Order: sequence, then structure tokens, then C-alpha cells
Amino acid sequence: MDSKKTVICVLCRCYGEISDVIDLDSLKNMLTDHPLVSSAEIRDCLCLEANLEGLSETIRQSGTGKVLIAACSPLARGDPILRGLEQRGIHPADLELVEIREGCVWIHKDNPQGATGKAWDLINMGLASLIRKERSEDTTTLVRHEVVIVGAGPAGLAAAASLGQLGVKVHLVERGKRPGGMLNLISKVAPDETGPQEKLAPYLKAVDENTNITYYASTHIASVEGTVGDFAISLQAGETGHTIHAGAVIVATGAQALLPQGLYRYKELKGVLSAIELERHLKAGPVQARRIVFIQCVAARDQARPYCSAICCPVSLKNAMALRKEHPEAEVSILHRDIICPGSTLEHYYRRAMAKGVKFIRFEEQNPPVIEGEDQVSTVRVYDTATGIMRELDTDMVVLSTPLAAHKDAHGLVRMLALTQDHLGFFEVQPLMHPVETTVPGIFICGSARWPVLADRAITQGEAAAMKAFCLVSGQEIAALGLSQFKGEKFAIARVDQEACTGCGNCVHICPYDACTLGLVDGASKSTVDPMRCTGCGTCVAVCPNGSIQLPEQDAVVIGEMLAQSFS
Amino acid sequence: MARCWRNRFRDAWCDMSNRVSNEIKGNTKKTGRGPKAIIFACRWCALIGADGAGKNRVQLPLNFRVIPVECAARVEPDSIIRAFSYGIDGVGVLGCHLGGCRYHNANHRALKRLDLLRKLLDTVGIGSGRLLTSFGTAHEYHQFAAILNEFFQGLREFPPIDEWARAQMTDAGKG
Amino acid sequence: MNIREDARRAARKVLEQGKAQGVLGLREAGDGVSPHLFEDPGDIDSLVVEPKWLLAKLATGILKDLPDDYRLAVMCRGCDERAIVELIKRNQLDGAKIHVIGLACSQEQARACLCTRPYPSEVAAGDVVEGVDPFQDERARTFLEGDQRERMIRWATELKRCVKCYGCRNSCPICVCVPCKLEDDLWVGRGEIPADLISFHLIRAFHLSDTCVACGACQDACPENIPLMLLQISMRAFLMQEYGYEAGTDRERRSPMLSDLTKEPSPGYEIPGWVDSLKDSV
Amino acid sequence: MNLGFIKTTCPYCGTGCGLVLQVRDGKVVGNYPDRDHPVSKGSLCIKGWNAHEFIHHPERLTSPLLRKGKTFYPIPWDEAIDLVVERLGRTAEKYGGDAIGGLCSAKCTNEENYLFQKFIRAGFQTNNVEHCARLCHSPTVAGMSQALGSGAMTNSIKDLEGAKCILIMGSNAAETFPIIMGDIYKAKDRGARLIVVDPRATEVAKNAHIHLQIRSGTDIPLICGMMRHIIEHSLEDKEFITKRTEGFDTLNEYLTGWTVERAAEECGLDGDMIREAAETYATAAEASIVFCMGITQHACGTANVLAICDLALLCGHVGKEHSGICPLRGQCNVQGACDMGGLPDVYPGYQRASDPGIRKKFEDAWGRELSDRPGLAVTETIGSGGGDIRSVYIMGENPVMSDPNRNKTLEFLKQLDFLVVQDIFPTETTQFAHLILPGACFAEKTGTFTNTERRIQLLRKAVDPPGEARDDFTILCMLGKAMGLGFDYTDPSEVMDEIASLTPLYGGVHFYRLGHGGLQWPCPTDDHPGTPFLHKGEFTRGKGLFVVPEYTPPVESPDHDYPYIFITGRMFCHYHTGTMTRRSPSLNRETDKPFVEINPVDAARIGIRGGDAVRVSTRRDAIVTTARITERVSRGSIFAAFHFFEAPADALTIDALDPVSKVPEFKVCAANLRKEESDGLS
Repeated sequence: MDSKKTVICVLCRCYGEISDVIDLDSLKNMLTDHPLVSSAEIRDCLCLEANLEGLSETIRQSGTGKVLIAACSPLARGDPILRGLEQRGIHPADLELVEIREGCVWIHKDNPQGATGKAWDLINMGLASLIRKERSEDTTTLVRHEVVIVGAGPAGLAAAASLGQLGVKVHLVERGKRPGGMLNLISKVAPDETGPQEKLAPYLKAVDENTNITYYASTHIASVEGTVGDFAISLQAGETGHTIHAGAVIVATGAQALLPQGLYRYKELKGVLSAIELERHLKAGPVQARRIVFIQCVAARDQARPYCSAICCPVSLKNAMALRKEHPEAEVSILHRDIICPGSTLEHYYRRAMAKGVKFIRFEEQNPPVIEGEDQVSTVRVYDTATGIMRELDTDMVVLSTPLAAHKDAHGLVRMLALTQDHLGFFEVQPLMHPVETTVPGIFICGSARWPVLADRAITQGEAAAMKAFCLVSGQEIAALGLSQFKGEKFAIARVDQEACTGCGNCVHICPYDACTLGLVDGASKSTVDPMRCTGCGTCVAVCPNGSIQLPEQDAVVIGEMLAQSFS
Repeated sequence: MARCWRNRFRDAWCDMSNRVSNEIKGNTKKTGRGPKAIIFACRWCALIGADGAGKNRVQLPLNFRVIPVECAARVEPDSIIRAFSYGIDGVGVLGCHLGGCRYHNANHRALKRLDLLRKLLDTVGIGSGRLLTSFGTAHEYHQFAAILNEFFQGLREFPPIDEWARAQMTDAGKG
Repeated sequence: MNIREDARRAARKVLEQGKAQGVLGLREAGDGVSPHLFEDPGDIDSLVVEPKWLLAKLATGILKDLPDDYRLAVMCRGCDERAIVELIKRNQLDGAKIHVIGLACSQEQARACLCTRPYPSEVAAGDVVEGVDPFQDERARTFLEGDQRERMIRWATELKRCVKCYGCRNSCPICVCVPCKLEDDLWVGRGEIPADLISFHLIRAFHLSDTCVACGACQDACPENIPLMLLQISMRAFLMQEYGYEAGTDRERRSPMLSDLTKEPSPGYEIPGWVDSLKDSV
Repeated sequence: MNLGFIKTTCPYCGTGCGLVLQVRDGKVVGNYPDRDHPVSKGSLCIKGWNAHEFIHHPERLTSPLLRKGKTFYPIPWDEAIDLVVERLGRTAEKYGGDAIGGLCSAKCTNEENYLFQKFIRAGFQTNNVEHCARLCHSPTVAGMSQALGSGAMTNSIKDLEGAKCILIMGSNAAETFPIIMGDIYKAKDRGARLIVVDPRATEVAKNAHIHLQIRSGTDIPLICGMMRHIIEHSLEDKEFITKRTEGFDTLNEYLTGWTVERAAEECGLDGDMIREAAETYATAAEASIVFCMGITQHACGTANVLAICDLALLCGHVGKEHSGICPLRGQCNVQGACDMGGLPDVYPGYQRASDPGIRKKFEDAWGRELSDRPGLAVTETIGSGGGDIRSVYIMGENPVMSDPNRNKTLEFLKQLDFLVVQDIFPTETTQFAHLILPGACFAEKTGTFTNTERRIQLLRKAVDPPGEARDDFTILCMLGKAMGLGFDYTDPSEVMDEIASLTPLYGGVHFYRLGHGGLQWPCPTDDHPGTPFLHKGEFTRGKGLFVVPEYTPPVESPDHDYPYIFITGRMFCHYHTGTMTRRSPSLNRETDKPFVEINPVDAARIGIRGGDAVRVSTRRDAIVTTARITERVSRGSIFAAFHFFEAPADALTIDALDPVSKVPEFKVCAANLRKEESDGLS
């Protein structure tokens, strides 16, 4: 058995920041007769290139395995030191950084003797981790340079166009007969007032002409197998069905306009329309009614749907101005709780509507407007919060602006792709900085499927999703460790010791990413981890009764030994 | 073959901690310098708080050691119990706020589990005051420092946990 | 109504109607009571129901060796049946192969085990008695009352008697892990008694926090009669009060510990509506 | 698919717990506690739970092996039987019957031990029959027979629960008898006072009310001090002494020399602890004394037992419920082996071999003329280099590991003309055998064990022995038939009927009566329910006899070269020579390396840390083992368990014998401790 002394310890003086407080020499002496340490050195400011080069040189000469560096925190200069050494050919699993500056010296300045003792313990804990940790085995899968885009709305079309332009084979699958999604239902696109066809023209042209893009009309997805890099998606068009393979999937299934059932006497009185019906009339031709009232936030921003659908206000402004444009003498008023038109274009759009004579009346959620009339709507009474008086508006037509709501289970996509929905039914995305990535690697999302958006925002999200998908499928193969969707690599990939696993399924149920599955291994049920899906969070490790599933980078022995060495 | 962590032939150095009988391990570790604590800090928030406390030179009690973990949900309850059995007086698990977990609601599981563990610690008299859990209030340096100081304040009221292991009997035997 | 006669009648009926090829129960032969696999209705007359002998773990072991088409009926008390449900949930048992013949426990048996539900889902023999609130039990009160320091002394005194026979783990129907964490020196000091006061007992107790079916097998098997059930009752009460969850009562519902607060909400915590809300949470 | 649950008795310690073996297709696959067993009541210790793990071990002996030079060759059974009979017969003719020695086994059943001693006695007209009781409770048999008339445990195990005071002397019951310790704890929960006398601060001592940590070997001064204090404060049971005992005056006069101060000084305690212990014991309504190897394995072992009897008789704490003297017998059937006459000086049922009437009875029963010369104790023959013993037949024993001063044992075995060893595993002793016979373990035979509380319990055969191995009953029948002794029994129950006819104690014992829970002897007639506790109303010998316990300090006490007191003993997860437990994975996982317990102060002085390799040496031998630092041993003494062949602790012990019972002094000898320089064992 070769001698166990394989670790080189490097203590950084850090321009005196560390060495002034703790006694590095005593640490060095204690380290030299540590059963694991072959040599201990004190160096200065390892973060400088020259010193780093010198250090990596001595490491390479000594040829022994592992290096422990006691210096500043990773967030300070620690990471750059580690990255520097890695670039100089030292395997990351052989490196361990012990944070003795921020973690010990700077927070115990007034107790140097105690700080030295603590530094010794921290170095021992670092050694416990260093001699035991490994790098998870990285598996790679070949990538198909193909992307499936589900839904040919503005988002899907934009994604398809940009991906096609990048030379990636695209399969654009549209459930309906014609592309365009919800834009087909509307007369003009807010806020730039162009027709839906002109808005989508460049993308439709790209879809037709670009040979890379194959378009499947009135086709829906029957099933999805496989993982990132090689999804096998079976499409169903009427009876004929066939399977295509793709490296990534972009979900652009959009949302659906909500019908205001049972609100404001909808369907009870003639003249009370939903916003979609108004769009149909506007598309057909000029509207006869002269006195029109729009009511905003119908069935939105309330207990059931605590969200603002972001498109109703701009759409109502557009329709109101269109009506005023046809009949300048028409009285158009918008009853609203708040007009939400973020951004300069929409703000300008709002002011233009005011200039065009559209009246705006604000009401409170507690007492909404009341519609009166026998079979045809006659008046709308509303308590105007600005003036504090009850207003009565004679109206011929009432338009109810309802929010966009999520498709119930996005036509089974949720189950097939094992995506997760938030409690409002929209697809859940990674929080904070990753709007177009879902919890499942290789599956992206854009447009109203993620959140109600206007057409131009849907298009930008489509292109964003296309770019992210392109980053994924552009390489030859994908490494599981690289799939962390964030900067850098995954911390680890869980590994199951199949002998010890009793097949209880705790890990399968708790994994936030459904990365663990139970399979039969010669008769007994055992758990296996899908390296692509696992993000290395370790949630499964905490519930495994006998510790069969572990993170190789920090397994139970490392933590156990760190606990044992923590207060020697 | 996946290396099984239950590697029977772990090198001698790893066994060092175990050779001394538990009873001795209790008092050789008695540093007599007040309560000892292990803090499992989630790498995405609490560790940044701890790092911030370092950068701002906030003076903290000496007897705590931080073990960085990928997520608060990764901390095995058995590690917490093993820490208590090693004579460590307090264990902290600091994670991200609900809904803000980088690993998609993994911290919910940690939250529930630690509530349940608190029940067990209260039952046997170790006291749930020894288990510090904070979700989402430790990523700023001043928050981290405040939580740690308050935790140590609480720990000072508890008797050292070694005493639990060697608690004398009610009618203490003489000799 | 004689519980033994009803049990025999139920077992005979199961065998005759072919619902199961064998009944696992207790047999009174010359050598006292021992478990037995009754396969022909003839020798059901020697079937008895006393003393309390938990058969769930036995059934799991037997089923592994029985041919695939073999259906096994088991004489189950309430806790046995709950243990079988838990084992099915943890894929140690195939639910289709098990047929439960329910026995209801008597009042003082319920009191002895501090059992809140001393009856199975369908009772074939014995009459249902009302469960016992474990916290009213006199011994439980002495152990769980008092301030934290008193409890510490009391539990330390009790746990120092442990002779590390592993009887609590061996007799628990849910403890099926081979190898088991308690046998590794990473978690529990090896080779000396008493077993590591904190890590042996609390690791075992917490592993069963959400799967303990309160059958009392651990307490019965302990030679030094340490009240091991008292470690579990406060955790079980917490799960019932917080999530309305009791181990072993529903084959589909997994422990609330395994899912996030959106699927298994706990009244204590309110999840912010928006994904990236900065509202200060717990 | 045959699946069965067979109830049997545990093969390890003397508690006699009930096991249920789960058998499937001829293999034992599981082992559960017997929930309605009178003694174990549904619980087991770590050895009991894993008692089934060695049954199907690959190293089991499967056929008779004959040694040629250094290697063993399998031979058929009939050839082996003829060889044994011919070689033993030739030795008997050449040197006379007394040149034959027989070691029966405390692990075999009563029937097998009875047949073994009948085979040796009737076959070769010698009383040289011995077994390992010599090394453990022979002083108890000698001492208690002399004082009370019967050498067995006076009360039963469950009876301990009701005692108001329990005095535990020289027994680490928490590790060696965990189930009995459960009953002692039940008594403590009911308010009983526990007094522990043990040089080591064992778990029993830590959980006791009073722990008298005496210097090893000073039990008699302690007891004399206590008795003197009781008499001085007239706490003794005067009415009991006058009515039911004799010889009190000689004892009283001897005790005048033993003031409490002198006792305290000798034991290394302070006086008022002895006074408190004495008062607690004397004033308790019902008090039991529990003792084990710490009392018996001394050069003054018999005197120790006599002192205990004197103390019990003095306070009247014997012969009634919850009050008695309870020696804990170590092996599962050491009580049975003694009952069956496995001792050189008694026939079955402790009937004296020197008594011509008794000899006549057995000669008529067995049809062979029997020897009137007393047999030799095994420790004597081995100790004396064994000039006159030429051939030995060992059944189920491992003297090389268990006897003191191993070098002498090896010399003795090497110079034998013929040695036949019958065991289930190759052990340290089978290496020296000329012929090895493969026996059967507890799960492969039917028969009876007698546990420490005189309860005779049934063993039921669960599986067949492996390969050609036979159970010992069949082997002995074959040997008996070959010798023409008429061993034509078809079933062990017939042997038990023969025993019942010849032994008054077992008069009413028959297999059909032992179905559930067994019977506690004495059980003179077929309808007798057995006796929970002895000496009710009248002692077996009539009146209890006070005998003056002569105090002799340990033979070898620490000195300059060997400064430490070396104590040997058992630990919780292994059993005796480790033949079975070290082949059980669950037990070996608990502790697989030998160790020596060292007090932290001594360890610090020598610079030893936990896990270091250390060399323990005495005047006789030296072993290398790993250090375990614990406060369980007091300063100046070290403890090692004797289960590990890599570091056989018993090899170091002194073979000084107790004059009466010939038990070796395992518990005290002087040893030295040094850090092992080379990498040693770690």
C-alpha cells in the first residue's frame, strides 16, 4: 500500500492579512507530521499569475495527487486560483480550497490564538473532504441538430424562423389549421396597429421558404420519449402518425382567452360582448354601435386569478381608438381599475387614446360597474373613484376584457414532458434569471404558454428560446455535467449503490426534477438516476434510509469525517 | 463499479475518529470554550451571507464551523443527529426563502423535515433550541451575523450536550 | 363472540374459496404458539390469535420465496395491516399477492401499545374497541413531562441500559435496509455498549418518523424494556395535526415529507404567489 | 415449497432464550424471538438474533478426517469409528483405563453428555470425564454443594424481578446475560437497590446505585467486612440462623479479625461504602445475590462462593421467593453437562462416584464394572504435563483457546498417543487431533438443554447436518455399539427416560412433558411441576453450613516488570472461543479485531492513542492487539476479551488452580503493556 502521504498543503499569507493574525508556521509544522500530508508550504498571494505559475510548477514536479489551498474565499480570489490551477492541468477533484481568510481570520481578528486553532480545524475538515471526494462520472449523449417547436403562434414562428436561419432543422407543429395562433382571432395587433398577417409576414415567409423548417398543420403531439439531445416525439395528424427525433423542444402553445361566464350579465343581455367577439366584429367590418363601454380586469386580478394579463389594456385602447376613428362621434369609455401600459410605446399609445377622446373612468374592485337593460343593454352605472359620484352611461355595447388563461394541461404536454405547472396552470420556469428554461433540461418555453404577453414580447421570447435551444444543439454532444443551465458546471450527479438500494422509492418521489426512476434489476426494484436530468442538489440523499444514493463530490463519509474533525 | 461509500477498508486515517470509545470522545472534545456549532450553509444564499460577514470584518463567536452544501435539502437528518452525538452543541441549517430555491422547491422538503426533527429533539430533551433553521434570512452579511449571534446566545443556556451523553442517573450511583 | 373461532372461520373461508393458497397465522402445537403457514383448511383448528405476534415482516420474507402466482393471506391486527400498506408503498411487497384477514385488538392490548387505531380496515374477528390517546398513558406522561433538562436525565438514564441487541430494528416491520446505517461506524460507534446514546436511537427513531405504524414491536422486543414507542408518538401526532397523515392508512399517499408545500401544504407556511417574490419569508 | 417455523433454544449463553427458526427447503433462512417463552418473553440479545448465521457456513466439517503427517484426509464413518474404538482400547489395555481422558461439551445436549460419560466410564472403567465447567463454575458446584447441598442456582430468572435488593458480584451481566439484565432492570424500576461489585466500571455498575470498585481478587475481605458489620449491628436473621443453619460460631469467631477498616484497606474502598452495602443487603425484605466468573475464576474461587453462601445464610436471604444465590451459568448447557455427570467425581445427578452403593446402581444399569478411583480434572492433567493420560476424546470443546497458559496445553496435546476431536468447525484444537469427527450444531439435533435456572428445555431439529456430519447422539451410539455397550437407542427421548430412571433430580423429566417452557429440576416424579426455587423450608443437605472462607490474595500480583492487573472476560457480541460468533457476519461486523481496554491515564503515560497496536506480555506469553481507551477499566488494570485467536487473551493467564475445584485464576495476573513499534495490526 503506497504511503498515504499524498496531499500538498499550501497556506497563503495574503500580504499579511492572514499571517498577521494566525500563526502560519505552527500550522505548517503541525501539518508536516499529519498522516496524510506530504509537504506543507507557506506562499504569498497565490492570486498573482506568477505565484500561481510557480505553485503549479511545484505541484507538477512533486507528481503526488492532491492539493489543499488555505487562502481566501471562493467568491474573492479563491475561485480564480482554482480555475488557474485547473487550466494548468490539475484535475478539479484533486483541489480543495479552505476559506481561512473570510471564514476565520477576518471574523476572529480579536482572538488570534483562537483563530489559529479554528484554522487548524478548518484545514482538517478540508483534508477530510479532499481525500474522499471524486468527480461524478460524466456521461455524454450525441445531439441531434433538430428542434421541435410546439405551437405556431407568434412565439413559435419567431423561434422557427431564427432557428431555421441558423441552419438547424426545425419541426414546427401546429395544432390548428393555420399558423398565427391567437393573432388570427384579432383585427389589428396592438400597439403598432399592423394587421396580424403583416406582423407575422417575415416569419411566415421564412417558414415557407427555408428548407430547414418543416411545418406540420393540424398535428398534435402523441407522446415524447428520451431525454435531452435525443427526444423521440411521435406526432399525430388525424390517423397518420410518425415519429421525429430532436435535440430540444420549444413549447410555444400559447394560452386561451377566457370567456366571462356569469359576469356582467354576459350571454344574458344582447350587446354584452367579450373582447374576442369584438375583435371578430372589427375584422368583419365597421361596428354600428355608437356608445361603447369597455370594462377591464374582468375575472382578473382577483382571488381566483391573482395576476394581470398584461394584454387587455393595450387591446382595449387599440379597439377604442379604432371605433373612434370610424365614427368620431362615437362615445367610447373604458372603465378600468388601473390602466397597465408599461414601456414608452404603450405609454404613448395610452396618451394617444386620451387625445382621441376616449374617456377613462376608474372603479374599485369592491363595487364594480352594474349593467342595466331588459334584453338589450341600456345603461352602465359605475361609481367613479376620481370624482366620487355614481356615473350613468347610456350604452349600446359593453365589451368585457377578460385575461388570457393557461390551457388546462397544455394538451397533455405537461404529463408527457414531466413539466411542472404553477398553481395558476402556467408552466413553471426556473426562478430568477432564466425565463425561457424549464425544470427539464432541453425543453424551453416562450410566449403566453409561460405568461400572457403581447405579440412583440412573444416574438422576442421566441427568439430567446431559439437562441438557448441553438446553444444546446449546436455542439456535437452534450455533457451531463455541463447541463446546469447556469454558469459553470453542475455540482454533482447523484450515484446509486445498487447493491444497498432497497428500492423504497423515497428518492423517486422527492426528486424535484424526476431524475430518479425505479427499475427491476434481476427481480428486485432498484433506483437509477438519469444523469441528464439530475442537477446534483442532493435532496434524494437526505431521504435515502441507508445512504445508497450519494453525491460523489460530497458523500456521507465526507460530511461524517468533517463533523468528527470539526472541533479536535 | 460504483464505489460504495460503505467502503469497508477505509484508510486508517478515516477510522481515527472512531477508535476512541464514544465516552472518551465526549470529553476529549470538551474545549470548555462555550458551545460549539456546525452550520450547514446553502451555497446559493447563506454561504454568500457568511462570506459577506467575513468581508465586512464582523466579529463572530469562535466556536462555529461552516460546511458548505449545495442545498439545505441535502443535509441528512442523520448528519445532524451524528453531530450532536459527537458532542457538538448546536447545528444550523441555513437555506433559501420559500419559492426562491435554486433547485425548484427543494428547500420546502428541508423545512418540513427539520420541523419534524425538532419534535424528536424536544421529546428526548436535547431541545429543539439546538437546531437553528432559517430559510431566506441569511443571505445578507448582517442577517447572517445576527442569526449566528442570536443562536449562540440561545445555546449558552443549554448545558453542554456531552452532559446528555453522560447524564448521571436520578439517584446517582456512588463509587 | 369468540375471536379465535371467528378467526378460524375467516381463515377457513379464505382457503376454501381459494382467495389465497396459504394463510400465515399463529399455531398452537405441542411446543406452544409459533407462526405457521396453513395450507389446507383441515389444520386450521390449531390456529390461535394470542399472543400478539406481528407477521408483516415474516410475510414479506416468505413472499419473496413463494412462486409468483401464490396469494398469501395474513392474520393481521390493525398495525400489521398498516405495516403491510407501508411495505407495499416502499415496493417491498406486491399488494396483489397479499390478502388481509383483520383481527381487532382488545382494549388492554390497545392500552399496552398506546395504539390510536387498534383495528384493521375490515375486521374479520374480534370487536372494535376505541383507540387510546398515547399522551394520556401514565408512563408517557412521566417521560414527556417536565422541563427539557428533566427529560434529558430521564431519557439518558433509560437509553444507557441499551445492550445493542438490534432487536428494535430487527423486529420493526418497516426496517428492511440491508446493510443498515446503524451497523456502520460512520453513524454509530461500533463494538461497545450501550449503543451511542444519541446517534443509534435517534437515527433509528427519525428513519421511522413518517413510516412508524405504532405497532410497538420495537418496545416489545427490547430486553431492557426501554419505552421506544414514546420516541415516535410526538412525531406521529405532528404529522397527523399538520398534514392529516397517518402512516399505513392509504396505499397511494406517500409521506408528506417527500413533496413540496404546494402538493402537501402545511398550515404553518404560506407560499408567496409570485415565483420571485421578495416578501420576507420564514 | 416446504416452509416451517421450528421452536428451539439459543445455543449461546445460559439464559436459555426461545428461538423460532424459519426453515425453507432444508435451509435456515430466518430467526425470530419466541414471543411466549417464559424466560426471554419475545426478546433476544445480539447473539440470539444472529444465532442462525453460522449454521450453513462453508467451513462446516462435513466428513471424518484422519491426519497423515500434516494433512487431513476424509475417511468413511465406519472406518473412523473402528479406529477410535481400537486406538482407545489399545491405550486402555497398555496403560489401564485411567490413561483415557474424555472432555464432553457444555454445547451438546443432556442426552449426548450422558452417553459420552457412560461411554468413557462403562467403556474404559475410568472416571476421567471432564468439561469446561471446570474453567467456570466448578467452584460454585463445590462451594454451594458443601454449604447448601446443591450447586445450582437457587431461584429462577423471572424471580429476580421481585427482589428488593440485588447484589451483583463479578458479573458484567449487561454484556454477557442481557436478557437477565432486563429482569434486573425491571426490579430496579420497581424500587430495588442495585449493588455492584466489579473492578471494572461496566454498564451494570454505571446503572447501579452502589458500585464497589474493589481491587481484583479481594472479594472475600469485602464480604467478611460486610458480615462483620451486619453482625456488629445485629442485622442478621437470628431466627433463620438458629433454626436452619449450623457452624455459625466458627464463622463468627473468624470474622472478629475482619474489621470493616481492614476490609476497606484490602479492597481499596472506603469503609462507609462497605457499611452501606452491608446494611442495604441485610435490611432488604428480599435480596438476591447474582455472581459469575468474577467470583469463581480465582485461586480462591471456592472460598469466594463459600463467602457468598455465608453472607446469604447470615441474612436469611435464601430458600424463599425473590431471595437466593444465583450463579449465572455461562454456556447453554453447562448446567446440564454437570447434571449429567460430566465431572470426574460425580455420576449423573451429583451422585458421588466414591459412594459404592451409587456405583453398584450404575454398574447394574449399564452392565459394566465401573472404576472406584476418582478421575482427574482437565486443568490438573494439562498442568502436570499429563504424563499418565495417553489418549483423549474431546467432544465440542476448544481447550487450546479456552484453557490458561496455552503453551502447556499445546505441549500436553502434542505428546498424546491418540487425540480425537468432535466439533462442527475446524478450531485451534482440531489442528492437533489425529482424527476429527464432524458433529452437528444446535439446529441439527433434537435433545434438551438445561439453562442456568435449572430449566430443562427442548431443542428441535430444524435442518440436517451438512455432508456426512452426524449429530453427536448418533456418533456416540455408533461408538457405544462398536464397544459392545448396547447403545441401541433409536431416539434421544429414550436416553432421557434412562436418565430419569437413574437420576432422582430428573425423575419426572420426559420429552412429552417438556413441550412448552420446559421443567425446572428437581422434578422427582412424572406429575411433579418442577421447582421454581430450592431449599424451601429445608436445605438439600438439611441445615445450611457456615464455612470459614480462607482468604488468599491473588497468586500473581503486579510488580515492577509487570505493573498492570490483567483481567480477561467476554464482550457482548462474541462468544467464548469465537468458533461460531466469528463466523457470523452480523456479529463479526460489530467487532472484528481484538482489543485491550486501557485507562486514559495509563494510556497517556505510555503515549498510546486509540487504535494503536500494543503488546501485552505476561511471564507466560505475549500478544499484539489494538488499544481501546476507555474509563471502564480503573487505573493500573487492563481488560481483554478472549474471543480472538489472533490475540488469545487466555494464553497469557496463569494456570494457578483453586485447591478444591481446580479452576484456573483467569481474572487476575500481572501483565506489561508496551506500544508496538512496527505497523503491527492496524
